[in-house]
Amino acid sequence: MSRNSIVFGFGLAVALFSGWVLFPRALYVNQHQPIEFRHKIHAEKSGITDCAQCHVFRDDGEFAGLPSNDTCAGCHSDRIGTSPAEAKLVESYIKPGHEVPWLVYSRQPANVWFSHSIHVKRAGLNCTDCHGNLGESDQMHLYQVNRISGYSRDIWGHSMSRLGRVPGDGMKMGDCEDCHRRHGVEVGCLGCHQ
Amino acid sequence: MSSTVLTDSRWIARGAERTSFSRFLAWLAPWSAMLTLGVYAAFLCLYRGLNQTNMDNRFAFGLWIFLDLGIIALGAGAFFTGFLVYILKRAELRPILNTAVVVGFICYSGAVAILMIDVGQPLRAWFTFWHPNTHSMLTEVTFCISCYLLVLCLEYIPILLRNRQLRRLPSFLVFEHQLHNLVPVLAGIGTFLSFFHQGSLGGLYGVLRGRPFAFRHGFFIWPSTFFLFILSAIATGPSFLMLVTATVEKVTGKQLVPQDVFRRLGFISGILLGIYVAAKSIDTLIWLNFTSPAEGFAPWTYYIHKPFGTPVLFAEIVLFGLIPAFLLLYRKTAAHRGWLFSAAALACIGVLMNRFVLTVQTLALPTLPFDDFLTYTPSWQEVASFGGVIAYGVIVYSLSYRYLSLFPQPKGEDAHVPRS
Amino acid sequence: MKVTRRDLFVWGAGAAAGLVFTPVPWKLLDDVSIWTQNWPWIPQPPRGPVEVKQSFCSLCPQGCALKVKTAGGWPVGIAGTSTNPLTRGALCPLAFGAHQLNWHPQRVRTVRHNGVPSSWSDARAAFAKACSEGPVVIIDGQPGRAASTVLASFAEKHNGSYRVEMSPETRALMPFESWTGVSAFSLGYDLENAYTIVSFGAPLLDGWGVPGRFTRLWAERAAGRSDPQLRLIQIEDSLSHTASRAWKWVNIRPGSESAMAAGLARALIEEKLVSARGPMPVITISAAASQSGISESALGELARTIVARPPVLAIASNHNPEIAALNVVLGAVGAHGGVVRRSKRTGKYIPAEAQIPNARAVLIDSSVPWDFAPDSNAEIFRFVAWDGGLQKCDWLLPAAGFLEELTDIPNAPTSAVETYAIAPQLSKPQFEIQSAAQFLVSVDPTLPTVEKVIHSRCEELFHQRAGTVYGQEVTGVAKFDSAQKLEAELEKASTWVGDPPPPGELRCELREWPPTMIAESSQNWASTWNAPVLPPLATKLYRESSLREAPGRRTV
Amino acid sequence: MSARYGMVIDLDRCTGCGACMMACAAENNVPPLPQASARTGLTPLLVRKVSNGLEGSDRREVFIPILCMHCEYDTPCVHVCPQQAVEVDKATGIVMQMPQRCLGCRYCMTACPYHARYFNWWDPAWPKGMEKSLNPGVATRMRGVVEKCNLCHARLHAAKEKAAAAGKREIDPADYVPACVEACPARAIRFGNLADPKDPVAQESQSQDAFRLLAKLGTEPKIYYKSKEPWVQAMAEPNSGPIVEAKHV
Repeated sequence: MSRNSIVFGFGLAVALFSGWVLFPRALYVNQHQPIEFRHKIHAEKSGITDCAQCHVFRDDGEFAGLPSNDTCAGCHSDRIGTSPAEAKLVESYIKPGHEVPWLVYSRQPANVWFSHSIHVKRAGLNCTDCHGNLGESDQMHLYQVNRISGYSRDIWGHSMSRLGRVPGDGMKMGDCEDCHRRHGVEVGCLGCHQ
Repeated sequence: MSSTVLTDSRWIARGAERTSFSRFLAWLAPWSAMLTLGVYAAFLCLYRGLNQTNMDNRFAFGLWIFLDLGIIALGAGAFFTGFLVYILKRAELRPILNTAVVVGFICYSGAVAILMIDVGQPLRAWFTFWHPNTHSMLTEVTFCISCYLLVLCLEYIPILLRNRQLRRLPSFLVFEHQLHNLVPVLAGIGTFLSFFHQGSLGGLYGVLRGRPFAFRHGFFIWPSTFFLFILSAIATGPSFLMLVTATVEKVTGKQLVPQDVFRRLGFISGILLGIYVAAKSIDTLIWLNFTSPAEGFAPWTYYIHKPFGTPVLFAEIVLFGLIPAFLLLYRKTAAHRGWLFSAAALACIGVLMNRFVLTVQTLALPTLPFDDFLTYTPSWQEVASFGGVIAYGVIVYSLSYRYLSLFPQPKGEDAHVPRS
Repeated sequence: MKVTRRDLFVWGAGAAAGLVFTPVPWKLLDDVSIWTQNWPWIPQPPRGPVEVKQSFCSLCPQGCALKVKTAGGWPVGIAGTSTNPLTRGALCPLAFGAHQLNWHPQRVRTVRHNGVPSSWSDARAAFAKACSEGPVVIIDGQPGRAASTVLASFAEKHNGSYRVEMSPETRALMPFESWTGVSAFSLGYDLENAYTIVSFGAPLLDGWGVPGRFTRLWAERAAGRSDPQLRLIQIEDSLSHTASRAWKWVNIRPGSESAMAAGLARALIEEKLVSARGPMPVITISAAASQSGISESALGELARTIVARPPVLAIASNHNPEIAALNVVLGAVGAHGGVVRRSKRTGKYIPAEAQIPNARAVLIDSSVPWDFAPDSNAEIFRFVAWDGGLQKCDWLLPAAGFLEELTDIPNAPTSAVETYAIAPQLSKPQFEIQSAAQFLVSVDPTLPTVEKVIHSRCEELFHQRAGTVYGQEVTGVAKFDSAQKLEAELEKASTWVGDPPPPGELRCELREWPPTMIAESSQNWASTWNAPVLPPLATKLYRESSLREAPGRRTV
Repeated sequence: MSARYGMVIDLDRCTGCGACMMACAAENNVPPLPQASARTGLTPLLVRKVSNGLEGSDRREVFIPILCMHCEYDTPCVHVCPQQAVEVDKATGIVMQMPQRCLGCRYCMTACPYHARYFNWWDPAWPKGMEKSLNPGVATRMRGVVEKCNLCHARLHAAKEKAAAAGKREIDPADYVPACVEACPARAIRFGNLADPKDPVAQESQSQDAFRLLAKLGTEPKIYYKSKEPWVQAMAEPNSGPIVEAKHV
């Protein structure tokens, strides 16, 4: 009997190890941002305090999302610093006029409709409520893409168990629903899908 | 020849006489071919999508749904026999218990397999368990069928483990014992689940307010078809068991069960069929005179489109309902093997016909005043996967019959009558 | 120690039990279903800022005003401009899928010489050579545009001839041109003031004129009324879309429109229902009745019904002198609610016959319907955005597709007032395209460019100080303090509308009753516009609905 | 306040041009699949040509736009869906179909008496490059799911966002007009809030000539039709004389 339980336990251990440790590594591919952007530096050096200074709302209320080249070119039309990252920005994107192919941590699929206007302007949410402290981060964290679904790992959240998540870590539909439930805001499927 | 574990004869129950391995293979060959074609067709439907079928936006359900409803009705023998033996303690039916379980297992697993091809996005089918809509009959069906399939597996395993080779593993034997003691409980659960999904399969169409041909009132949340389906299923399940067993006797040329078992089954079938026919007639009258007119549909309009004329209604209720019921109950005919089995066959055809009318005619009939009557012929992919399920059934049954002891054996130490 | 079979079973059991408590089965289940929701091979719409812009459709001579939604610089949605006084926010069905046309599989992507890929320089050289060797014929489908001016002046300078392929609506007006001497291109119908409209198979509600004009007019004054303010009488051999909606449908034998018109004219004159103008039709009432397959009494009854509620206007689906003559008998020419002259501007044009003898080269502008097939041994230079196939042409030259070039929008045929508008380019050209005008300018640089002509037209409008500009708001031309301002306003896809002409501008006398002509069958949306292909969506929807057959040659 | 969006379609005004179908298909990124037929195609809005069954000069034809009727009571498709891919929106009364949740069992299609639901028998596809012309407000669907008219939800989204940007809660009705309504050159299709007694469409829906298809089923459809012609009004209910779908002639 003891032999049986040892063998059984061994099988159990192997499964648990591969499931919790090996599986995530196999599931996600690491990718790197085209440019080592650093929110913190920008906040300190240029005194940008408000996210909306770069992540602007268009006049029609649509949120522009990531700043386009001309926003960056506002300061970086030519090199103003010494960092290689800036050099790359100026030389290979702004001057040739290519938009920077940023990897968006919170990118949702085409069937999701999300209005920043409604959440920020009407409901008065802060950026950090959903995006966490990305704005103060010293540098961009590793971007991991799911081999199967193609989603960023930030959508599921970094802990495979989805336990102990903080704002900005985990943006699945369930997370939206939780917040909506907490605030008693009810929208149907097509309230957020398109 | 060296008799290794893999030798065919070593797997056959001691004392059981079976045909030669080569003849057995010859028997399996055509069925395997049929199954292979079916699997290929199913693959096409999954890989290329349902455009491989001839279903369309108005004929959204086709051959497959009819098949599912049909074989699930015929498979009802499994739970019902279990119910009779373990709950109502009708010991005389024990001999066909194993067959009943195998047949049930085949029917249900086959139905579930077809359903997985029939839905457009099988990989998302589990959403039904995660986000169930409790108001939907289909949710009820999905839950009950999948649970009952699990029950059937659990009932099948002990039969499997009693195989001559497998039972040599002590742990298996222990497992088998445990399971076997569970069987009465399983039979109870199975009965409960089956009542519900047989019913909700009927409810599936009965709730269709938008299809006055199928729509029925009932009581509480269940339309009358809910109860009619349960009745017709338990009425014809035993008949189907009789037919299967009789066929096996023909093929193997052995007498496998005591003949009074057949008469007993026939009697049960007959009684229930009689009740069903009565209930069905009453329901039909209510529907023709009240339910349908209230929805703005004059009942005669359902029967102006050939081939679905009133003869179909007559055949379903009288020819394949009342008559077999009579034949099964009337002593003289019931005593006569020929009459008995043709009556059973009629009953089975009747239940299939009922399912066909409900699934196919409902969709063929127009609802909008400017709609026209539609027809549909299944594509070869649909037919092939249909055939694949039948072949699968034959093969599984043949294997079970050869290597497991489905029937009490006249002699030999393995001669096995389930313990009480 | 020896691993037994049992060990394997036990180990497997342990592993299986363990796996259930790992993310593996659950996460895979989740990710796989998410995968099915985002299959990589399923196209998704472009991301990017969405803007709404204004322009005009140039796919047929009607030039309807468009509200165009763009995303990432590509048109992604079409709707009508409700502020436009002529089209009033309505469009033909095809327009709603027009933004797909630029990616149509039959799009002409490169210059082709007898089917083989060639280059613009070769085409230019070949054309220049042709011009030096003999006369060229230049065919235009939408005269009055800036581009038309370029084409015409090229023809003039290089002893060629400039001809025009006319829309069915314009052809229906041709008889009046020959009788009054006023160009069919400056004639129109005063629909708004007509109380009875007799249509001889003209698809008034199904591809005739500007949908926003007649369809809206009919919807407001006639639809569903037993005694409508506007009586639409459809005389047609089949229950067409128009016939099925008309106040009255007169079911006649195919091809008997002319006889019907003449018969009606005779009945009107004989029964003194009109103050007789001009000669008596040769055909007798009984002959007309028997030819058109209705009883004499019905014909007489119809004649009385027609004049019961004047003003009356008869509309032919195509060139048909007898129907035109009926208008003269009815006194509809030059009258309130009849055939009117909208401007003094446009001159007459030589109609483009399919027969083109002794020309060295024929240049066909992209505005000419693909059906127009020149029967000539001359070298043919055809500008077209889509290849309709089955047409002989030596040079196939890729022209601008939908909204791919700046153009101006002259009068719509049948319009009762003079109009002018500029259609800005809203879609980036994907291939090396050129309009016929650009091509000719590159051959003869002394010609004015389209932009120049548009500019001078704006100057002209400004100096006339007449008319009104309909944009975001309505402004009289007199209010503009410079031609530049006016041009700038028009470049925002506003529309200039001239002042309505004084009545009685048009006089028309008939010397003898015109000869009978075989009336051509009427057409519909699918056949009026000049592109040889339909938007794939239109083909699909016509196939999947019982509305009408999708024209076979115009497939996806 | 909760709205009940609905339509009144004036059949006397419909000329059968098909502009509504085109606008609908373009707005909702319906793929122009050449292999689709009248029975397997996708037409969230389908204009059907119906005749009074007579021939010759007595023949009459009418065009009937058929779309999801957004049934208000005991909505047939909603209570049959096993996994809540269909629901009636509390705030708008719109019957919402969620293709990403759908498993393609097609039970809802058998439940719908109007045949207003369509199955994606094929994966959507467009001629090369044409995906650039798709409407960004609407995600394309994958094969194996059911779709139908969602009353141009993308336009409701846009209206909501516009309102939110202006700091308003309620949308401006002028900002939310479905594509078919905007497209109709005869203004035969009118859209409004049936719950608002002041709304002209709500009033029109109560007029003499207004009717609903198969009203006796008791599903309270929110799409009304309107006609002065008796034979057209007779189409409200079945079994009422020789009314047939007109084929091409």
